[in-house]
Amino acid sequence: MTDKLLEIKGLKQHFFTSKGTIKAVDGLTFDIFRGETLGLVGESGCGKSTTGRTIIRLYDATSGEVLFNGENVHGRKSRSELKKFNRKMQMIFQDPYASLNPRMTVADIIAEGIDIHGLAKTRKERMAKVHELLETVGLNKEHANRYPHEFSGGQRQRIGIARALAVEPDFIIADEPISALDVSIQAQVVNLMKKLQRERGLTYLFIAHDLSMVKYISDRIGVMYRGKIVELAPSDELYRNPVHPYTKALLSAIPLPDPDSEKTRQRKIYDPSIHDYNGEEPELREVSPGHYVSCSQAEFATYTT
Amino acid sequence: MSRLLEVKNLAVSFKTYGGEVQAVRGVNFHLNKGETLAIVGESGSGKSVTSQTIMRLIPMPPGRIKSGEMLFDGIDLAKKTDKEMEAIRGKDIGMIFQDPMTSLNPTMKVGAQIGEVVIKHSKVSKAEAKKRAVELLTLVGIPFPEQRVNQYPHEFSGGMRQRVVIAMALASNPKLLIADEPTTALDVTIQAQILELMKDIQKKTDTSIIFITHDLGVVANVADRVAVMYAGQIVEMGTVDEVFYDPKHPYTWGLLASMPSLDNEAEEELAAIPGTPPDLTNPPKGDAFAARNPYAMKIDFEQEPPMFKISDTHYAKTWLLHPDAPKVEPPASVQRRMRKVDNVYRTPVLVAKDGE
Amino acid sequence: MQQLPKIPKEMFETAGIDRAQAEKIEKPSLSFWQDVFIRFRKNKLAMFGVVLMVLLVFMAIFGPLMVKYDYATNDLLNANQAPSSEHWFGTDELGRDVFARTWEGARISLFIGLAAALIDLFIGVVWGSISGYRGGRTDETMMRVADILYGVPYLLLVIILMVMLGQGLGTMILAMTITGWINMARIVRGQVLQLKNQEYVMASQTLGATTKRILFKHLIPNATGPILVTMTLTIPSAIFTEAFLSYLGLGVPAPLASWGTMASEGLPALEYYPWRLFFPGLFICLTILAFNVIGDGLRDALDPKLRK
Amino acid sequence: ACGFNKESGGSENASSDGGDKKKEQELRVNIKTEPFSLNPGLANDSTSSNVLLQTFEGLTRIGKDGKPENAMAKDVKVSDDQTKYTFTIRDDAKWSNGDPVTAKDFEYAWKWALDPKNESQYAYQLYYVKNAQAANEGKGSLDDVAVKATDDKTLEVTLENPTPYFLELTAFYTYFPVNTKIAESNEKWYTNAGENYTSNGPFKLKTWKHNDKIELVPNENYWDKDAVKLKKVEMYMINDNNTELSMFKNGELDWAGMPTGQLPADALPELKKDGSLNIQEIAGTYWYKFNTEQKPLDNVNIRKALAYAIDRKGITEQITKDGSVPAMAAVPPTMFEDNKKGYFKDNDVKKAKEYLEKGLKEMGLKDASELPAIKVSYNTDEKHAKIAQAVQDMWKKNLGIKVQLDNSEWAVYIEKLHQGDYQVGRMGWLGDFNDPINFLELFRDKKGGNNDTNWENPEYKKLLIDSQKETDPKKRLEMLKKAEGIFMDEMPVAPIYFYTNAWVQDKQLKDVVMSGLGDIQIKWAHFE
Amino acid sequence: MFKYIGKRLIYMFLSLWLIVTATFFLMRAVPGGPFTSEKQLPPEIQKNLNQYYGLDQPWYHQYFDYLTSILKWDFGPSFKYKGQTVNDLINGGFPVSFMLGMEAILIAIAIGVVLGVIAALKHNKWQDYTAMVIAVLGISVPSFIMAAVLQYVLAMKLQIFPVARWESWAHTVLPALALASTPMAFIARLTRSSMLEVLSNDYIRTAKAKGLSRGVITVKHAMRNAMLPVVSYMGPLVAGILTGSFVIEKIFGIPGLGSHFVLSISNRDYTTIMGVTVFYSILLLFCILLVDIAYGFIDPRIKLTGAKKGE
Ligand SMILES: Nc1ncnc2c1ncn2[C@@H]1O[C@H](COP(=O)(O)OP(=O)(O)OP(=O)(O)O)[C@@H](O)[C@H]1O
Ligand SMILES: Nc1ncnc2c1ncn2[C@@H]1O[C@H](COP(=O)(O)OP(=O)(O)OP(=O)(O)O)[C@@H](O)[C@H]1O
Ligand SMILES: [Mg+2]
Ligand SMILES: [Mg+2]
Repeated sequence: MTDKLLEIKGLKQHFFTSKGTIKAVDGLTFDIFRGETLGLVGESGCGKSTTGRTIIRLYDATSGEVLFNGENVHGRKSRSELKKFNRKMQMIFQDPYASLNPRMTVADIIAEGIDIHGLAKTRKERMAKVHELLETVGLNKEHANRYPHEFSGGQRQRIGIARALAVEPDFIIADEPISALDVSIQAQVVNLMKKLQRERGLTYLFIAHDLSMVKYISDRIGVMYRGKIVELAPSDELYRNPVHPYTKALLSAIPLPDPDSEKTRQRKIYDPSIHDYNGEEPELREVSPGHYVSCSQAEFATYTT
Repeated sequence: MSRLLEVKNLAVSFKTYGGEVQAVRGVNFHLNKGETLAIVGESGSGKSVTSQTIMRLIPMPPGRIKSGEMLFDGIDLAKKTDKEMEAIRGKDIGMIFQDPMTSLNPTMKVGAQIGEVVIKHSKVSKAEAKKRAVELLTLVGIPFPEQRVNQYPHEFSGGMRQRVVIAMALASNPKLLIADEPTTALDVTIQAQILELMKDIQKKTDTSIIFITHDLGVVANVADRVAVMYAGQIVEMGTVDEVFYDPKHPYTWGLLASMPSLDNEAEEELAAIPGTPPDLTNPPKGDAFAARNPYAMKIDFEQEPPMFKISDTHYAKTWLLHPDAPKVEPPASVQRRMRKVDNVYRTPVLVAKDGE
Repeated sequence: MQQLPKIPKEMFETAGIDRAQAEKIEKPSLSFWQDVFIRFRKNKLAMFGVVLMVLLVFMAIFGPLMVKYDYATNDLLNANQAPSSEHWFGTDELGRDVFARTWEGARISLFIGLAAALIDLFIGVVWGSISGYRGGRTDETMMRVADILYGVPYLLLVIILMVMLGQGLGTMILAMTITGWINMARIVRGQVLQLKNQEYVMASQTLGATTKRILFKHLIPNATGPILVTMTLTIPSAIFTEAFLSYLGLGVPAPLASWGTMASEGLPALEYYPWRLFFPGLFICLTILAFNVIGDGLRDALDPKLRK
Repeated sequence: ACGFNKESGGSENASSDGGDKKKEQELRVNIKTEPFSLNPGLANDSTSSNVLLQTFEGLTRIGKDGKPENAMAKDVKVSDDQTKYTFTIRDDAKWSNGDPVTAKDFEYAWKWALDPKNESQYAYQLYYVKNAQAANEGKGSLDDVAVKATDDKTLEVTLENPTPYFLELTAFYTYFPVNTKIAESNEKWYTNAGENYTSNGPFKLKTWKHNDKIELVPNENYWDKDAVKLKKVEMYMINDNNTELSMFKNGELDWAGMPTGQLPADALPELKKDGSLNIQEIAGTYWYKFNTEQKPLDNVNIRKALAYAIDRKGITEQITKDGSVPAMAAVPPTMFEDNKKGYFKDNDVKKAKEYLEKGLKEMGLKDASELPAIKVSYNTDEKHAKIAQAVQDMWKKNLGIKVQLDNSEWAVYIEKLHQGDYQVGRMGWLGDFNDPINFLELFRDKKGGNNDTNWENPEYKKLLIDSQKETDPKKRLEMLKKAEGIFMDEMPVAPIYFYTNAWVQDKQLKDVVMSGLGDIQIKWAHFE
Repeated sequence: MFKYIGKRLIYMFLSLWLIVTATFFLMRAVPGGPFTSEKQLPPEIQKNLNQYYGLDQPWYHQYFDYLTSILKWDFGPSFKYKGQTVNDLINGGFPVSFMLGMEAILIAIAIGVVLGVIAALKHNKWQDYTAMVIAVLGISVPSFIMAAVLQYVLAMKLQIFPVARWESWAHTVLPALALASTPMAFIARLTRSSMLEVLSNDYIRTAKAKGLSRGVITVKHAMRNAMLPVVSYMGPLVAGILTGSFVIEKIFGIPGLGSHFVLSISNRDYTTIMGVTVFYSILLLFCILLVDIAYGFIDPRIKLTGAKKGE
């Protein structure tokens, strides 16, 4: 777990609107290691989706670097370089209904990447690949000629995954892949993602609200707040030993499917004004091995003791 | 305890080109004053349709109430005219819709959208309505409400929009609040805030709440009673303890089993329910869940199970409760949470076809 | 309290489930277009439109053969006869059989209407979708080009075309479409502006799809509804533009007549020989009606909100 | 009031509100379009003419009998060689503002029109005056133009050639006078009604709403003002035949149709039937020009075959329907009485076939089907289109000749004809003045003018030139007649019909005078 | 916003310049000139005329003369209507066309929107079909036929309105109706389809859930959102209608600007062609700009700056 697949350095994504600038992502720095799953959680609107989309170049970054295998993704690139990069990094979208073109067959959706990158020489080879991918995600051949509207949410999400897998990527960004699904279907999708990771050594950036699911799937978790990472740690460590007050508030708010514990749960409330930065920019500091917290020098002192 | 709402044998269907979708197929439940009933269930199981039928909001056509009564304070809502419903909607029954992104008019200021309800039902001036809108936004925890009332929905984040929708539903202190997945789009901290707010209001005004959600954690948090829906029917209903600690229906087991838990070192696979929901244009013979039910028996493919009563408040619709059925063990993760609940009958008894 | 139903014991044997079967979809496999087709076919009004259209086309092909009169042969002594068993639709000012002329004209008008509509469709869709999808300066430039074409006097453009290219079908179609596509482009652009932020478009972008691919595979197919409605509105305007072009010597050469020219020529006779306006006018209306109900039917059949 | 058999409701209404107007002697006519100019020196269109004829008056005026009579001139003296005219202006001739009309006003107006810098497009109408053409073309001086006001009331004019119809010309609007005082002080005097706009005719301009209407009232300074009965004339500009007739039927107009407006052809049979249609023959011919330099029209026999094979009666009865007369000659019968009969028989298919055969043989062809399709061009107009289609059918049926039709917008069409880019093209000519020369000289020269047929015949040309020197009117007419004979034998044009004016008018409207040229004068008009 | 409008104004100038240039050269390229007539003028006279009107100058000279005169808003004298300037023609004709156009637009919008809304509310009921038939008639019966029919029925037979001319308010009714019929039908169809779209939106259901009445929902919630496509369609339409319609003005004898658009070209009246084209284009470009701005007002989500990917 020391092999850095993705290095994100000072990434900023600002939106310029008529009402002023929205700093959706404001200086992110973190690494993702080969073969791990990094979970990303945080308040809604804190910039999680924007982060994912900027990494994969759906948005042009305002500033900062994204190094993929040591190469800057956001630099000027020729068409073929771009194509190569597009193959290596893929995305699964939040809404399984919106992310599949309702007027294309499943086979065409899945094969889109194959067609774009010319990964199949013949029609037969193409269909063979599609069938293989369908099997990989637990669907069968018979589904290839159907249209998305005939599938349930969970099945659609698996089609989205098959589409991403078609180009044999190393890295997949999953933006709330399960939020819109009901519990039992969430499980289908998560199981599949784990299985694929085991079999193909994939790396995930997993964005979600549902902290129990995030914990279940992630090796490490980053907590975002207002465009910045406030805490980053291995998942067990984060749950056992949250440091940043926002993380604490977040964890304390997770509802559990247990009426008794819910009746007694005490929620912590995060108030950003408790930080007294005095103009000092908080930085990510390592409070224990692998456990980073955004804090001032003074806070750092209290956190480490 | 007085019953605010009593739904009897409700069946709703939609005429589509593909055939008649039987979205709700004979639903019975009731709701007491000041009580929260959670409805859980798979996508497409008819949760939203049930709740919208109570408000008489399903599009007709293609929708049609095929049968049933919805007694609200003793009056059947199914028989009301559209005009009469206008006086009830928003005033006696408030509704929070599933999708906050699309539930607000994109071209109207947020304050005006909230103020509208106030003006309609309490006949106040525009200025007063706006004041009330600001109050309501404060109530749902939106910062700077004075500025926010003059903004448009797209200038709000998803979570904030959801709260606006909630504020609208609360505007005239309804007797019944129907909340259709009100917190799905929210992160857990805001979700918790909203849940607390709803409970707060419930306490103050003795509001009854129907709470629809996928999130069993939220159910555990808010519900007094839980109804589990599958394929247009309620398959299990009981108090929150009964459903969480002594579930009887295999679908409920499946739901509970597929949740990961925070404390378990979960290297094991999540227990997903395999397969897809049945086609409601052509509901299967027998038990609709049979095809996906690992405990399915032959009878499940032949005959629809009746509703069994396990306690005064606990019902389940499965052949497994039949005395002749083999004793089966729920999945391990469900077994772990099982415990003894009070007042359970010695053997389940059959309930009459209509009525509870 | 009720009696438990009597059920044979063996029914309670566990049946279990077949994992492979679990993913089966109950509904029969229908492609998107099959589905659209089925829903379209169930729409009685739309089917009426189709039948009407088929009848019109049938008459355009075989109508002129049904009477012994030729569309061009004059019979000055029998000019302006009212409809009768001899001349079903009467005769015109040169004594020509209006029935024969009407169906001869149908060929032209239907062809012109469809051809112009299709060309407008093609240019408008491509132009509008590129403009909307690219946005920014491309959009600005492309839309301003459309404005400029709109601003230059059409009559001048047409006369120039006529002089430079001479009379002919090609010139006529060119004249008809030179500005005709602009409306379509505006509408498609609006649609694309909406659609381009859909997640499936982003998904395609992340796969490295080219603009062309995104336009033709994703954006345009999903804008078919409004495109169809616009197209049904293009057809009548093409039919009458042809009449206007005839006026400038650019339309079909006399004695051939289209519905448009027949109607405009029949107009002054409205008070005296109303059949000369009535029949071409009626069939123009019927054509437009057919296209509108078909368009509406398709719109409904394609509407994702009505689907599921 | 209109005398139409309409339902009672309609006609009652129409007559009641029309009736008052009539009692008040208010006339409403349609003049179709905005006149290009109400300056007599600049006017070049019939709309302007129709207004100017009512507001201005020349030295002479075409009287009720169609002959020129003295108007502004009380006396005219002509020299023996018929080239020198001395006009004496009447003493009571006044402009509408009370200024006297002087001989100087004529001299000024004519020279102004001839002045090249005044871009008058109709200046050539004055070329009969000695040195006028040279001056207009910038080759001579305006001072040399032989028109001279010797004193306030005497105007001396010397002509290039003896011109027997000169007194008709002086009734034409280009020869009208202009109020020198006003025109010199304000060069835009003619653009609007108002005190700057003075005229010397029976009416004066009260209002001129551009593109909308012109309102005339009697000119109280007019020398013959007692003859003028109308109290007001409204001239509307509505360029739509159907609207015009509808307005007439509705009692919103007192006159519909030629020469100020036009009736829709389809309405004519009904109007004829109920007896309300008036028809008068005028000096004009509708013809098909042959481009004699294009095969096969360079062959005179083919031309003749084509000309003979036209059923003119059919055309005039079924298409124009306005009483127009089949034309088998070039000059209208109003000028050559015996042209009613013409030079050949109408629709003479037998002869036509003979000529065709002859022509084909000369061209070395066996059969008409070997002829390539002949292109008939016309400018866009319903009537032209119908006639062309009828002719197409006739030539096909009678001669087996294929015809292709080609219509274009007016300006493009004219350009085509002028450049010889056509085979057969329709055209018409309305006489400017009442003399055959006006028709025949069109084809005198191959280039220039209105020939377009590229036809030229030395004998024909000589006859025309000689006729201009001829002072004996009878001999002169004979020469012209002979020229026409040559013309009809060579057949560079196929005449189709002679024009008529067809109109309907209020039954109570009397004494509107229409000249043989089709001009209208309402000086004497009144309602009874 | 102001920056955006400023930018658009610059584009407008650019577009206008291109329109003027294209028109100038097209105009020169078409056969025939302002002095083309049956009778060919002697070359000397032709030369005089050309000189007088500056047509003997090299093209670039004339071209720049036009450009400068446009900048000075002085289009020069009409070639055909002697003594009148093009500015006179425009000043005289536009107010009339404007009046007529406004009336027609109001009729078209009022009736069109109502028809469209009713059709959408009563989707697939008889009201929908009735509205459809009316709209189909409106679309397939062009204005010149509509005008003749109106004249025949309302003026000739029923004697309610005068047949033609432009005098009193009663005179304006028929031409306005004729002019409005096609846009009205168009608007009805557009409104219907976008209303259908809007009515199936969730926020309409939200509004119902508030207990609002149908009328309020339709007017306050649905219509504003449904008007967007109609508004975007209106840009060129308004410019076209306000500057008059040749056919309608011809049939009703209305002294508007519309006839100059066509007649100036038929007459090859160069200065008038340029003048009315410039005038029309400015109006057109303004209308399109207004529509784009109005779009943002109607739907606050629409940003004026055409948002690009990643902006
Ligand atoms: N295209 C855009 N233009 C302007 N602002 C935007 C745009 N996209 C996102 N934003 C803003 O950027 C911020 C971050 O948005 P983002 O979608 O990344 O949040 P998120 O963390 O994914 O939230 P959620 O959990 O609700 O999905 C928000 O305030 C949002 O309003
Ligand atoms: N307007 C409609 N026309 C046709 N079918 C409909 C319509 N509305 C709902 N349905 C069908 O009714 C069934 C129940 O839908 P409903 O929205 O109640 O599900 P739900 O339980 O709320 O699911 P989710 O959790 O996804 O919100 C579904 O099969 C759906 O397809
Ligand atoms: Mg997001
Ligand atoms: Mg729902």
